[in-house]
Amino acid sequence: MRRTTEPRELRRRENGAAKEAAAPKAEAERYPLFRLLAEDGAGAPAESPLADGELLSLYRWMVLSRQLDERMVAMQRQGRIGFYIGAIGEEATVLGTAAGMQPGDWIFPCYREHAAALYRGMPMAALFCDMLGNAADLMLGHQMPCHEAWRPGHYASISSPIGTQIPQAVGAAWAARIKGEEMVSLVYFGEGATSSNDFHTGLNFAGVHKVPTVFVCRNNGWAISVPRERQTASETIAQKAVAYGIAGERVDGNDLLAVVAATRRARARAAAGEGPTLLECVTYRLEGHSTSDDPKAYRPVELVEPWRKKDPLTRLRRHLTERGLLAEAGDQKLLAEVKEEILAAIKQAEAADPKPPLETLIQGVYAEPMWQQREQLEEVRAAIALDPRVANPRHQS
Amino acid sequence: MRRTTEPRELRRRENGAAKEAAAPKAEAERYPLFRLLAEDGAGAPAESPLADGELLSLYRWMVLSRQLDERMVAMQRQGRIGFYIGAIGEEATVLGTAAGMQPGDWIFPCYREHAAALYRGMPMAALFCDMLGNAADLMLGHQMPCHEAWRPGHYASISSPIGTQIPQAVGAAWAARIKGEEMVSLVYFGEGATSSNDFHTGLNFAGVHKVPTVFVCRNNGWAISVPRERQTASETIAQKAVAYGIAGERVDGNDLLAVVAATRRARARAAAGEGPTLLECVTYRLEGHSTSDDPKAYRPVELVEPWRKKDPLTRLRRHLTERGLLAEAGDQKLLAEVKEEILAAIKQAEAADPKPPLETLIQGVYAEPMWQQREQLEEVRAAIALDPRVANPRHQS
Amino acid sequence: MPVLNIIQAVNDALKLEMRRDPSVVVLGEDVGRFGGVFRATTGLHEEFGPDRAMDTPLAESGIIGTAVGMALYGLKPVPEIQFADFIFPAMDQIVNEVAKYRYRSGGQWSCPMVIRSPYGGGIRGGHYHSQSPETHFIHTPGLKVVVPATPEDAKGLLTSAIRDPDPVLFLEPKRVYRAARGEVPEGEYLVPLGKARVTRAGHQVTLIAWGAMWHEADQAAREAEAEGIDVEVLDLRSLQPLDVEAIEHSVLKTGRAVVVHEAPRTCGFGAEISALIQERCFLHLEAPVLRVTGLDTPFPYTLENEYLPRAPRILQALRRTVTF
Amino acid sequence: MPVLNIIQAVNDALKLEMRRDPSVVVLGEDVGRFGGVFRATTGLHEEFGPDRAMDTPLAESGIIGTAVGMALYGLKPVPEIQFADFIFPAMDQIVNEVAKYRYRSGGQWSCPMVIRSPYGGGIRGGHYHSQSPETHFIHTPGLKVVVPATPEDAKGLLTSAIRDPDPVLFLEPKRVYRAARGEVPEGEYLVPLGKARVTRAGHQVTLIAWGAMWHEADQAAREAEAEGIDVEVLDLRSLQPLDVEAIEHSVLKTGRAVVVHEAPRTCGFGAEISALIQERCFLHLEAPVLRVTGLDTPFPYTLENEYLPRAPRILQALRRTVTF
Ligand SMILES: Cc1ncc(C[n+]2csc(CCOP(=O)(O)OP(=O)(O)O)c2C)c(N)n1
Ligand SMILES: Cc1ncc(C[n+]2csc(CCOP(=O)(O)OP(=O)(O)O)c2C)c(N)n1
Ligand SMILES: [Mg+2]
Ligand SMILES: [Mg+2]
Repeated sequence: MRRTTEPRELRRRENGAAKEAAAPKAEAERYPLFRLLAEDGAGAPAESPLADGELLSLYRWMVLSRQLDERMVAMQRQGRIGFYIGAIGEEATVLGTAAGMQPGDWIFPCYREHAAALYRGMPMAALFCDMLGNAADLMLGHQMPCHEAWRPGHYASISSPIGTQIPQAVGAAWAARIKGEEMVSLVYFGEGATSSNDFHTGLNFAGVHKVPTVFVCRNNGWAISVPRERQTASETIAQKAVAYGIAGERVDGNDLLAVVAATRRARARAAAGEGPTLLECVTYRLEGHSTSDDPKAYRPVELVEPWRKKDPLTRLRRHLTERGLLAEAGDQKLLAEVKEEILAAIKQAEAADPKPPLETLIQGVYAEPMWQQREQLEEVRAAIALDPRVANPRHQS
Repeated sequence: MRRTTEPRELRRRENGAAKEAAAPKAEAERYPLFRLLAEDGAGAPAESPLADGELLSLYRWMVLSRQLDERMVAMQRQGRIGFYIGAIGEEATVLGTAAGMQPGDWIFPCYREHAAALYRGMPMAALFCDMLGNAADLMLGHQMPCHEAWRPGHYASISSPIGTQIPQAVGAAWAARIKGEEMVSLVYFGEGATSSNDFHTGLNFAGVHKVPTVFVCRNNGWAISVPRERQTASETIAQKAVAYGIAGERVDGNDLLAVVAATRRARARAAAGEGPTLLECVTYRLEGHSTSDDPKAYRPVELVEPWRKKDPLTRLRRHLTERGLLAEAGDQKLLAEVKEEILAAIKQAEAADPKPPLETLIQGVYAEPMWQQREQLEEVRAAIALDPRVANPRHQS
Repeated sequence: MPVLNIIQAVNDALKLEMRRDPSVVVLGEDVGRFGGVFRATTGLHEEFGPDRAMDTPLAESGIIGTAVGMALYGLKPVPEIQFADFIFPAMDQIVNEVAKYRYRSGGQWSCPMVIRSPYGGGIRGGHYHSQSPETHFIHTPGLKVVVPATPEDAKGLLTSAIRDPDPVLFLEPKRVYRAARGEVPEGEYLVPLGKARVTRAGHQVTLIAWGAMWHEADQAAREAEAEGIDVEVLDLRSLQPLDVEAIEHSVLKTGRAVVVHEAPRTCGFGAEISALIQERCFLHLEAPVLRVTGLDTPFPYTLENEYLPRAPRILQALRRTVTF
Repeated sequence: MPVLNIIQAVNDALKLEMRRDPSVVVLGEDVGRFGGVFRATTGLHEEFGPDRAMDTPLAESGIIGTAVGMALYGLKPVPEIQFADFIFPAMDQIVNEVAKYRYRSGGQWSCPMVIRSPYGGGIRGGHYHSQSPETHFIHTPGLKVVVPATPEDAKGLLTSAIRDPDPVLFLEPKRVYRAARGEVPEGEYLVPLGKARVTRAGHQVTLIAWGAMWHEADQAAREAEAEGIDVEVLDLRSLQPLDVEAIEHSVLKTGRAVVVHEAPRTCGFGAEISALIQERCFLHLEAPVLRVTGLDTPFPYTLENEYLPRAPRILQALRRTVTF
């Protein structure tokens, strides 16, 4: 057997992953990176889709998202929550796309878009109750942290399996069209998810039936330890739209202005009956995949450094400052407020009973429990009554 | 609810399916139809990849394929076999691709490529034993008709589920590369299969790892009752290659010369380490999907007529005649020979016991039957001994 | 009452429910313009248009995945899987999404739908057109699994399934799709999910079956009667919810039971029924619960009659049980 | 002998088999350069290179689909599914292809492979990182299903699975991945598939478990002993092939049995074992076979201890059985 027959080009591509501007090839030229704000945030943007107030408000959301992520990671380290997965470095992508849609539109999240849930009105304390899986958790303690759902804000339920939400978002928007309602769905997924079965069927179904869905790929460069170059040989994610006869667009995912503008464009196309769009937001996962992951084992820090300089928050802050919307003092105040808001919500969430009641074991399996669930709940209840160890994490004598 | 919100364009596209030369759009221009021989077979081809002897031999294979299909359909109507699915109208695609590969290459069939199995050396009588599922059937009577496998000719096993063979072909070629062997795999599937999960993963894996596989899409216009326009919104199948960063090519699937040339090109690229190719062979399913299907219920005959005129056999016959390789008398003789060969093989196959022995029930489930299979076989054997109706199709008293 | 076969009864139920409730839609491969390869959705495209009888691309995962989104948005999708053998590409959407959507969102959302699919063997389909995959779905909490045996039940159960708040897998016995004919009530007709049907009263042994195999069980019971064996026959109709009371009630009386299914024996639903009976009727059992089932092999082509647990084999099991 | 945990034992077996047989390759998400999210394939990429320890794109169907082709071509692939919960996108390849390839080609071809996957709950993973899907695969003729409980067995069974001519699903108990430590023989070490392990001899009741739950069973048996209940404990190790003789042998002696598993009760493997016992030991049974199992619900997050059939609940079942 030959020692290494792995295609040379694959290794080359991968080693070159750090280098930013590889010689553009045909497809990359057809799908140029759309950008409004300079990479360092300096100077006037090519165009400005947001009024001052909106802009400041979205900046605040981005700050909140970052603070949320940092706080949750800290809480996980302290053992106060079991798991966390955040969006550090991807804030402009998450909030820019959320802001580019209309309030009645439905959002199908992946698992990093907690800020979008809050943006859609989920109370922060409710989000934290989900992190804790406690008695006040809307998810009844059924799901891992970071798997929130918020129906009033048309924010669908998160599941762990990669890609499943994609055809679901298509189905919802298809249903809306059938009902004659103008709703456009938006669905988030990573570039890793483009390899999934459901990416393929979701985009293909949407293409055939011209379903009004905006497909947002957060191309953050990594699927846990697998770099984009090992995920697909296509130069861009946007060009995958060609396979489905739909529109594709590549946007600088760290440029809030560009993300908002591109999302609005895609939404307008969808609403006008011109079909779905695959929107590739080029960004970067600055931290580990989740609190269960330490990227040092597979990702040289040199790869990350250039992206730290492109932090979407710093970039937007500079723009706001140059635009005269934000001064150092105001920024500090905003940060303090946001931290306060988060701490208050955590406190509120932690006040609830850490365990949901025993009945939640069988709630929501069916509209009404069947005899199996009822009997089994009673079995567990009786078992606990006989021996409280049944309900305790450590039962060893 | 609105009466019909189905996108107007979808209906338009579909109604236009009959019209052949729709205004070419961007992608179709990037993937022009490769053709060597004029549609009516007249005149000198643009290039001729086959020597006279090869050409005549392939013509004979195509005639044999057509005769085989017609005979099998007749036998199914007579109740002599249970089911048949053939390749009438798609002979140039099947035999041109098979002939474009090297003998050591592996073929992963879909279910219409019986002629390729024969081309790879499967004895015709063995194929018919599979149609009969009889005691001499290499498949031990386990599979429906038309699900043959022929290992000596590197012709893999057919299964009904659509698309599954695609990543399998990739795995085989990947394995060959790992072992340092120069084998290129070829896999057949219909345009309907491009919607399957396995099409997506197969091409994506092959793209990332530059696996030497030739993906042959027999685009015959229909997936049972679903026309290509309802299968995908992409203008061509070949352009789907863009999504995987691999080569794509569109070829006139009714032009044997073009199919052979394009297959050789794709094979050469694969063998040179330049990666896989998606080869779209544009052809047409002239008959029903299978003997279980009557296309009159969903396909206006007007759609089929233009394609009858483009019959790959007529086209090649004219070319051979003009080239001076075939005269009317020779053609008649060839036809008679082929018919004779088929009849002889049928006779041979029908001579075998129609039922495989009872032990075949449990053979091949595992390398060695486990106790469950052994016990259950004995149960059935004992049951038959007690009551022969156990083994009879009709047991009602 | 008109006499219909099962396909016609299914079609009747779909048509009536689509007339009654504008949110009911059907989708799948070939189900629209063509009306389905078994013609179960014939006429729906004509009557309700392409927005409510939809042809989809060839991808079961996409059919179920989009159906989830439709259900979330308030439609009641009735996706068709052309053959139950082809349900596996959609397994992830069914097991991880459809079945868990209500639970995981704490009841904020649910995605009721009826996944229709012809199942089972005896039609010379080999192992890719004959499988009986009910175990996979009965073992998936959050799903209901319904299998009619007769045209009347096909209509009544399908209607109930469509109105049910939970996702239902509706397996149609294609072996008797056309052969099973019977009177079917006209107009709205419901058979509740979770109620077994005692199709023959008896005292000596309880014979449990469903779907196509109920017809075999019924014949075996008739032949057994001729031999003086008095059989009570249960057609379960719905495997989840399961009418365990009907089973208990019957076995407490007879003390003996035989269960029949086409799927491979190991981990088939017969195992669950056997386990339940011995858990609940232990002191009343006079013989082991016997299973007459498909073999632990894929479904064969030529020897399918030898494989299928048809009446003659069931009869032998009945004899063995009563003489234990 | 070195003391290893289960991950290390798995890694050891993989390394030795890859050294011994150049056709053995591993593939999956994050298994190459990184060495797997649980680090079970650590060092393989370094030692054997990217051609034998392969990172794949994120698609389980592709992992298994390409593994089929590799196996047909003579490699022995050992694909990893990162969590057993994520096996469902590959269900079609496993059920319709891997399991049936030998059968459908009349033995011309076969595609042996070992699909490794961590399974089970108790690690605060919620329902997408805790499932125990063994039933689906035990019910699929053509597959073998193996579940080690200890590091020693993890090594010995994995080695046998890799050398087996049939496809094997190898489920690794992630709850005790690191917690279960024990002496593991160095160098080549095989434990045959299909032989249960009697881990404690007893006369009053047979307690049957496997994988992570065997540890709970073992503890329950020790506590039962303190109460004067004499328990025989069986670790099945391999669910298919199943050592039915070991079960029969034990239950014929004890007349009572309790079976434990994490998966939902309905149609879990406990049902099959219960059915087999009453079919084979009917006249010797002195109490119904009890099942101590997960609930018929998805796996919960917060209340996972209440859900899991741990020692205290098993102990109660033992008491109920012996006093029946
Ligand atoms: C079907 C499935 N397979 C594997 C996993 C394990 N897994 C969780 S996240 C992840 C990587 C996802 O990468 P990407 O789609 O790029 O999203 P990102 O995390 O970068 O936002 C994997 C492999 C999973 N959740 N689901
Ligand atoms: C997974 C799966 N779903 C559905 C079917 C039923 N079916 C058999 S052939 C077919 C159409 C295939 O069309 P295409 O891929 O274009 O191939 P063609 O028959 O035209 O050669 C369908 C839907 C199947 N065999 N497998
Ligand atoms: Mg990513
Ligand atoms: Mg076709």
